[in-house]
Amino acid sequence: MTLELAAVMRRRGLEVAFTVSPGETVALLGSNGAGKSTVVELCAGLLRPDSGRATLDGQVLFDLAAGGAGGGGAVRPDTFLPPHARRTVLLAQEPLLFPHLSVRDNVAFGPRSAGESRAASRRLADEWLSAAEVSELADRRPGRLSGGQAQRVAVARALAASPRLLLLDEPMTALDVTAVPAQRRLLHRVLFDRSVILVTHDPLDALALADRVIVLQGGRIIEEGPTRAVFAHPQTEFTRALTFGLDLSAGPAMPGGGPDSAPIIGV
Amino acid sequence: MTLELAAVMRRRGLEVAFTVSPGETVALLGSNGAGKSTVVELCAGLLRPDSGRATLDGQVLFDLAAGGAGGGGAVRPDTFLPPHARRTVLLAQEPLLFPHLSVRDNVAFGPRSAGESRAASRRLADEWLSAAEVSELADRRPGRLSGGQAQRVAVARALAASPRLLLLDEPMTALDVTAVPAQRRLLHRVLFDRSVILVTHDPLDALALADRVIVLQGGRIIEEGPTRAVFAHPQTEFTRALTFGLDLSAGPAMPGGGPDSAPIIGV
Amino acid sequence: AGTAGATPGTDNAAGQGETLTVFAAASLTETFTELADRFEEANPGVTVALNFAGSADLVTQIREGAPADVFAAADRSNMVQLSRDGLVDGSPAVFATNTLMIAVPADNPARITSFADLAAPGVDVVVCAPQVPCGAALPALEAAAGVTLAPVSEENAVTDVLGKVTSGQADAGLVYVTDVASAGDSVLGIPVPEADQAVNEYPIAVVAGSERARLGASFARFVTGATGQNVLGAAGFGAP
Amino acid sequence: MTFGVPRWTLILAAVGALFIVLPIVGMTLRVDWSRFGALVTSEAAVAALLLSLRTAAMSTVLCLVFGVPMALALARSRFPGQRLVRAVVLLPLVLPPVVGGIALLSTFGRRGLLGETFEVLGIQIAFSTTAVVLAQTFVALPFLVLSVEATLRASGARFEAVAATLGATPGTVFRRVTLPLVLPGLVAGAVLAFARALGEFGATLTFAGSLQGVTRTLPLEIYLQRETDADAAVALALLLVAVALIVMVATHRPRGLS
Amino acid sequence: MTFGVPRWTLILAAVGALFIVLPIVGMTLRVDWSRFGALVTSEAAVAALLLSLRTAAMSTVLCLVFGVPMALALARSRFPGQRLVRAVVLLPLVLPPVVGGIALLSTFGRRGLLGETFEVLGIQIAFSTTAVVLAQTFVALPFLVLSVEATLRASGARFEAVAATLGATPGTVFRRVTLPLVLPGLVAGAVLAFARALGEFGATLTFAGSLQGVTRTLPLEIYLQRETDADAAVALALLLVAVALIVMVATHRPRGLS
Ligand SMILES: Nc1ncnc2c1ncn2[C@@H]1O[C@H](COP(=O)(O)OP(=O)(O)OP(=O)(O)O)[C@@H](O)[C@H]1O
Ligand SMILES: Nc1ncnc2c1ncn2[C@@H]1O[C@H](COP(=O)(O)OP(=O)(O)OP(=O)(O)O)[C@@H](O)[C@H]1O
Ligand SMILES: [Mg+2]
Ligand SMILES: [Mg+2]
Repeated sequence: MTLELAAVMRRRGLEVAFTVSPGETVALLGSNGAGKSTVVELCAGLLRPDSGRATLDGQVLFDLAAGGAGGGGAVRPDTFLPPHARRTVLLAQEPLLFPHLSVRDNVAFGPRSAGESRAASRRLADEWLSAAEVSELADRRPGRLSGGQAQRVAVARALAASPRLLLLDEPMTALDVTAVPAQRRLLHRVLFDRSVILVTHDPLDALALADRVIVLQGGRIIEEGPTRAVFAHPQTEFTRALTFGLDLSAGPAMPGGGPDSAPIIGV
Repeated sequence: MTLELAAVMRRRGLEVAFTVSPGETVALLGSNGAGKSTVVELCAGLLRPDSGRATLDGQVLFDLAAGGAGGGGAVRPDTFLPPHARRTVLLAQEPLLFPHLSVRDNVAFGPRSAGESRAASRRLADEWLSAAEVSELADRRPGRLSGGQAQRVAVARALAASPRLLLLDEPMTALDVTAVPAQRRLLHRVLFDRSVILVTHDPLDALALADRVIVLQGGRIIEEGPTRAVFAHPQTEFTRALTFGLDLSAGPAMPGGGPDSAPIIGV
Repeated sequence: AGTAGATPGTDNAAGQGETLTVFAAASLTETFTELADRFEEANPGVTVALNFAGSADLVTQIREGAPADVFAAADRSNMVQLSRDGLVDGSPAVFATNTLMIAVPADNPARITSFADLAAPGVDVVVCAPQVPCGAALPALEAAAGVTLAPVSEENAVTDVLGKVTSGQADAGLVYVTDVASAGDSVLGIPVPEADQAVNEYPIAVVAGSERARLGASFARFVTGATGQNVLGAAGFGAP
Repeated sequence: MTFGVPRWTLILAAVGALFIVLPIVGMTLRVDWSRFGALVTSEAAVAALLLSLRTAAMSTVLCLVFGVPMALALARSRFPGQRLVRAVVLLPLVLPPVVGGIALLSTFGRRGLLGETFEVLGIQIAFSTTAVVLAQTFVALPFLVLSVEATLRASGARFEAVAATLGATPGTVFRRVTLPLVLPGLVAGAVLAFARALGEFGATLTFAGSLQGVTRTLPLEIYLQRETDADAAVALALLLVAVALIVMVATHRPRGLS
Repeated sequence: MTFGVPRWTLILAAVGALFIVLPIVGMTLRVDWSRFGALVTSEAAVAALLLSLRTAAMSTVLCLVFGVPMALALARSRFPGQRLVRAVVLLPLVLPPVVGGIALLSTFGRRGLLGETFEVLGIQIAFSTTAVVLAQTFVALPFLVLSVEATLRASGARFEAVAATLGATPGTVFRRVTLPLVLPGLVAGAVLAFARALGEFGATLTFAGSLQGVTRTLPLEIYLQRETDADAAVALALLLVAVALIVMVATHRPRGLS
């Protein structure tokens, strides 16, 4: 499941090109407003770039000539695959749980849309809810969840849809400190053999989960490479600030690692 | 500005009582769903407890008999001060910027409501926007902000309202790593001489900003005390997990502190 | 009369189960409902379906191809319009007349006793607009009485004039004799001697192209005949 | 709890409500109760009421079938001339009675635009119960379109986007996300459409005529009764009001998204 | 971009739109254009149009003044009998023409519930332009209340709560948060109310009467013209349609919150 993407979106000042290999997890880093959410929304099909081309496993996601939307004289016609046909799943920055469905039905929504039976979808949903440690909320309406609870359910919903490409925009937001290691373990298990783009502000998440990092600034890629290499030898001010106080001398940071393997962050 | 609060809210399984002294910053810690947001919303007047009493600086915020809303035979009539009369300000877990106002007018909303002139409010707003390092967004509509940008503006809007009691529900959410130290410095400066309740999942925020911590679990207070004392000798599993890997031997954690003063967190 | 489920325009075997569709002015609702019943009694197997609306409405409907067999109008001009379009079979027959009368609320608050009183200042008089039958006769009446009215409202239908008087909204109104009769004791009728100078005539005719022209003609004769005149006379209509 | 209801607005609200309630009460006081039972159970009244209920229900179904897609198209897509289309769709609101009927005759009447086509097909629309349903649908459709469109716009398209990224096809999104989210607006719109259809008068009279049991709905019966017996008309009007009230109280339950 | 519009709905939407558009077009085709200019510029027509515009504008203002508070009370507060109140407020929608007028007469008429009070106060409503405005307000108010209430419910009270925590009094919240957020619904409701007032016929006829320049609005003039000259009526109806279209296209711009 290789993602190849090149896109320009002028309204957001974005111009990027990169590739995600099969099974690879890429962390998208960058300061607020750098364009991280824009990139994942372009992949998901929620935004339409001005121009560019993206393919997933050879299938064209979009292919838009520089002439602009529906440009006249182009020989190649513009292509824009709608989100539901892309088999990508986006966990957006806000949980956006369906207010009219129970927590269980929210999580079962992806499997149902993929054609699973009602019973099978519910079973799947219950499995994912238990993996996200929120089984006891299954029958609630989203309006009656706390912020962190809603976020966990949203993660379960995204993972349950079992996509070709998983797009996670700050999946750890609002989680309490006791939940973070478990969540990281869950993601590590799930992301293992999938293509994933993970937006995060936490260098520990990147270290624990990502094979490679891409650093955005003002809509451009300013740094790119294997996670440990980039963090060990930061080239830009942003990555220096990010890794400042992070001790990379210890072994690979793994979920559930003890204090001896713990990197350090400055306040 | 002393806050004295005792409240029971059965629907959320909450029963708490605590005090915030003038100028004191209290960090509210606890796992997801513990009741932190409920407590600050009770203080702000967005929720009505089943029973309890709260005073701010001697002024009654609410005073509700156990008999239930408008209970019959009570001698003392029920009191419930509406939010706008409380002079408390709540930064909620979601930014909820007014979609129809520019970023500047969002921040100027509090001062305007307090009776400032239009020009003075705007000047104040610009000052707070620059303190939150988002001056360049002043003329945008909230719909055109990134997640972290919206969060910063929401913080500026809450601070600009200069309340007697400031209620901050996860003010650091969605902020990028380069912004966190600056934001912490800003809060430290602002919170210095105010009564503040700060909800957070980050022990570093608590260390850097709070004089005292209150730990909630299942709607009850399970631990309480000066920050450094609680963190140095955690009594509950939650605080142990929270402070796990946090090195408190170094001097007090202060915003802008160098790597030598940096505590450590486990992954 | 109009039985539920009767489908206008269905062409049943002649005689048995025939439905005659009669379009009649709304002011004829009561009398024509009774006449239809009597006609059905006299002609077993015949059903009369009645369609009531303002005369102008009915003209529009017939022009647009409504399945009418007989048309009874509340004035000549609507019938003339229809025959000008070639939609009338034969020549219309006048089957009733009506004359104007002053109607005042039962307690007669403005103490009206004559047509001349209507012109007094402060008296709210309501009349029909000149475009509608009950108003068309008014100028003739005014000329005959030598009085010019300054009405506060020129209504679209005589029903609306009567409504204003019964509700006490107006001090007086000019309506038909039959309206005063049907309004019972909620209004008081004051005759206008000059009213016979402006008589309104009600014509009836078979509609051109009707598949039941013979039955229609017999209904029209029934209305102009003795039974019809009895029923109409009882309601206050004048003889043709 | 609510925080944006200044007290002075409650006074204005009460005056506004009284302005509508008082006339309805006033009308009730005019009813001659000794005759009420007999008046509303007369053969003609019952036939008219049944016809009204039947045709209004059918019109409401037609409004739902065509109106929801129209609202969706207006709220969720962009096409040239959209504003003009929306304005035209609302026109039946402004047409005085009779004029609506003339407009319908000009299209579906025997001599209308489509009349001849229908005639060839052996379909007679004008002056039949079908015509009543069409007339009611014509005047009621804008109500449904408006209610649903407003709810669609207010609820926004964010949840639909989420559903699409989870792999739901447009059909699934429509069925499982859009429809349930706008359900309150949909019910409100359907009740309005039903109420409007129930009260329809002018277009029916002109386009469908007034034949007892076939096209004479309750409003037409009221109009006719008024020719001879104003009391009877008021009694029947009260019957209509009661029916409308029952339907509205039973079904109109708009809710917010929170 | 939108993700919940299945393609088959567009076909239904087009059929629905045609069902409304065709009769309007059909009506236009009936107009005798050689006489059109003369007909719509006749003294009676111009007087009726001006009166209609004036009274409809005044009714719209009254609807805004009383309707917005009513919508606020219905959407944002809870009180016993709320559902009944909402249903009653919607009743003018269902009243057939004439019946609305009878109801108004029973309250504001000379012998009505309040009529004598007004008489004592020296306020003469009968046969005046005021009566026209009252009749139009009576039938148009439900439209405004409904639109605004739906928008209020859909936009939710979250932003109002935020404003209150920032120290805004209910008055300030209403002015600076609630009103701007429901503005699209407000404008839509006002346009609807204006349109409905413009087309009002039955209640005006029964309650206010019909005198050129005083109470004879355009719909009444159309109805009257029809008695003698159907062509003239259609031409005037087209004038009414054109005015309504212009107003709607110029102002009706509903927008979502996104
Ligand atoms: N709806 C929008 N319309 C126009 N511009 C927008 C919109 N949303 C975001 N932007 C702008 O586009 C740029 C990229 O935004 P984006 O949301 O991709 O940032 P981000 O990297 O996700 O930031 P954050 O870490 O704060 O979430 C920013 O400058 C932002 O202000
Ligand atoms: N609107 C609501 N209605 C009913 N119950 C609610 C509602 N919101 C939250 N709850 C429940 O009340 C409890 C306390 O919720 P609260 O939002 O105060 O938690 P929190 O400590 O803020 O959690 P988090 O860290 O996830 O934000 C939880 O069990 C939650 O499920
Ligand atoms: Mg983002
Ligand atoms: Mg919370």
